[in-house]
Amino acid sequence: MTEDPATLTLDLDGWEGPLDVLLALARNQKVDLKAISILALVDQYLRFVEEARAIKLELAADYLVMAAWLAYLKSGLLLPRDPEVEPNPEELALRLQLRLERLSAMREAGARLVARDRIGRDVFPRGAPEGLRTQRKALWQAEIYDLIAAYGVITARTRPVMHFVAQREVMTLEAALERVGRLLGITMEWRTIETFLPPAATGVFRKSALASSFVAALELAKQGRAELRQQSPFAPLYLRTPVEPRA
Amino acid sequence: MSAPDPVVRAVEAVLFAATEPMTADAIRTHLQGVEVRAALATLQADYAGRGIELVKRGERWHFQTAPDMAHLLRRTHEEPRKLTRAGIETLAIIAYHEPTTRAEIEAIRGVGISKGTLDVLMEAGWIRPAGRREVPGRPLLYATTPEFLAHFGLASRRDLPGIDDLRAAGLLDPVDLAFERIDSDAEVEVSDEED
Amino acid sequence: MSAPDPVVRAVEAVLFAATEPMTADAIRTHLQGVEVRAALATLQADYAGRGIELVKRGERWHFQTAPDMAHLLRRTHEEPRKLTRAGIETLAIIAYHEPTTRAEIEAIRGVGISKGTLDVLMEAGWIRPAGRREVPGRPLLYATTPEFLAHFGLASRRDLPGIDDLRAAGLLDPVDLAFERIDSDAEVEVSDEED
Repeated sequence: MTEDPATLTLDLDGWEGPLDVLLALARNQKVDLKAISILALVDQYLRFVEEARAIKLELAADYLVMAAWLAYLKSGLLLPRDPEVEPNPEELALRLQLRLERLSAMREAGARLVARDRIGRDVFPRGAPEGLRTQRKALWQAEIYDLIAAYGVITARTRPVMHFVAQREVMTLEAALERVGRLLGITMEWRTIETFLPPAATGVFRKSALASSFVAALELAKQGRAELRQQSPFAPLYLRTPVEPRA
Repeated sequence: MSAPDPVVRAVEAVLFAATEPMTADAIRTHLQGVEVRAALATLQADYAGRGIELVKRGERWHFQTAPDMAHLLRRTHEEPRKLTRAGIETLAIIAYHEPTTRAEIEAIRGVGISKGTLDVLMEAGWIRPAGRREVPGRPLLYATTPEFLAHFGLASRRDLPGIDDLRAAGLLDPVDLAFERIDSDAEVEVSDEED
Repeated sequence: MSAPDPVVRAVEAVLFAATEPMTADAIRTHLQGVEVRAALATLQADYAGRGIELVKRGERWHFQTAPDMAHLLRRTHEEPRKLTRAGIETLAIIAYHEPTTRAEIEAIRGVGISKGTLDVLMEAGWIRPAGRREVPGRPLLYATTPEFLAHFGLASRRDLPGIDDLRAAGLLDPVDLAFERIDSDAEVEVSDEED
């Protein structure tokens, strides 16, 4: 520590980085930030960093980076300007000044903000409010149609399905087996399956007789008691007694 | 309001911010010995007839909302809500089969029901517990209420369409079809609500 | 005090009983649609100069003790959380620049923000995430909350101390923008001189 007002105490815990230090140094110039001497500011900062090193205080890297940048800025400001160098040193100095102004403005704004009449410190809400309670009550809605349609759905979904076949004439497989087997013995010629059906069969009974006779023919063929022939799919189906019954 | 004197203002602020009713002595201590009784009387008169009043309970003073405003502190807000499919199906089963148990409802629906579903129907006032069935486990029975009949515009449960009526109305169509119809109904309702 | 009309009494009772500041709309909803704006103005006038006042912070209204009563009340109440300098500056930067990103806060302060700083401000309920900026990386934006306005006694963000002056001086603009403006002003001046 020194008596020099331009020198800051080297308690680094108190500083939030190089910009913070620069702002404090700039404030020590006791002029509007717009009018600060950037050269003086650079010298003050470099002295601050040197002193820190002199007492072997370990400085964070960003303080050293700022020191190097400021040393570069200083030389740029002092030496004759090289028009090739962009950005030029005056521009860099102006940018630094603008940054310091902005940090300073926000620091002051923050101080004014926390100094306002704050709830819980300066002004107080009611200590024991009764509280407002809104009980939300659902007003459930459903229409009679929804209700019966739902029941219809459940019923359709879960009732056991029963099919009633009303008075349909059928030829059973047993009857067909007996009839086809008996008729096969009458002749040795190929005959279409239709000739094996009862002559009186019409309508659904005929369909039933055809289906049963077909299954009967397959069964008889399996037993070696019939031979089947069909030229192509859906072509007439022929049956006859095997010429040489298989074993 | 009149602009009150400083002691009245101080007592007013202290009582307002207090978390508990305070005795006159406690207020005085708080205000570094200022006499507060006159101020309390003034405040009580100031607030007479307002939405807030200053009251003395035993030896303690506190602000409270005027008793005739108490109903404002608790408000019931009704929100129309649509029953879920589980809700409407459960209600339909109870209506057609009452009194019935939860297990029966589940057997008929073919899906389990959550307790919440029955709760919602009870909250709506459409079903009620109706004793227990005297079988092992004594399961609770559910039945519909007069409110149920009133809501659905039915004179009695016999007014519910029977299975034959449902079939005639096409409501026993293959399940897929019926589901589609319900789904599209639901969509229409949603878009109505958005309007 | 004058005996107020029923709507004024109702609004008074509701705001008095409420645990949080309420918008005029919320009060109207609570009172089932009664128009409350005139009543709020009446109440605000009724309480002017008393130990309690009705204030509007952002869009929300609440009763609180008069600021000049602070000395009487402070010692019974615990100090609200003490903010660090980093916390205060970060809050100020967000309030004066909102919505703003973490990178912008760091650019102004010249140091990184430790994670805890934003957390503390969010936990206090004073800042909130406010979407993302649609630039590469889509950084999160931060803005202040209605609680921030209420806590710091601000009627709106326009009420932030000195915000008009700061804006007029360009001190809320980024350095780049300010620099460009100064640069172009300088050029204008140069051309003026040439005239």
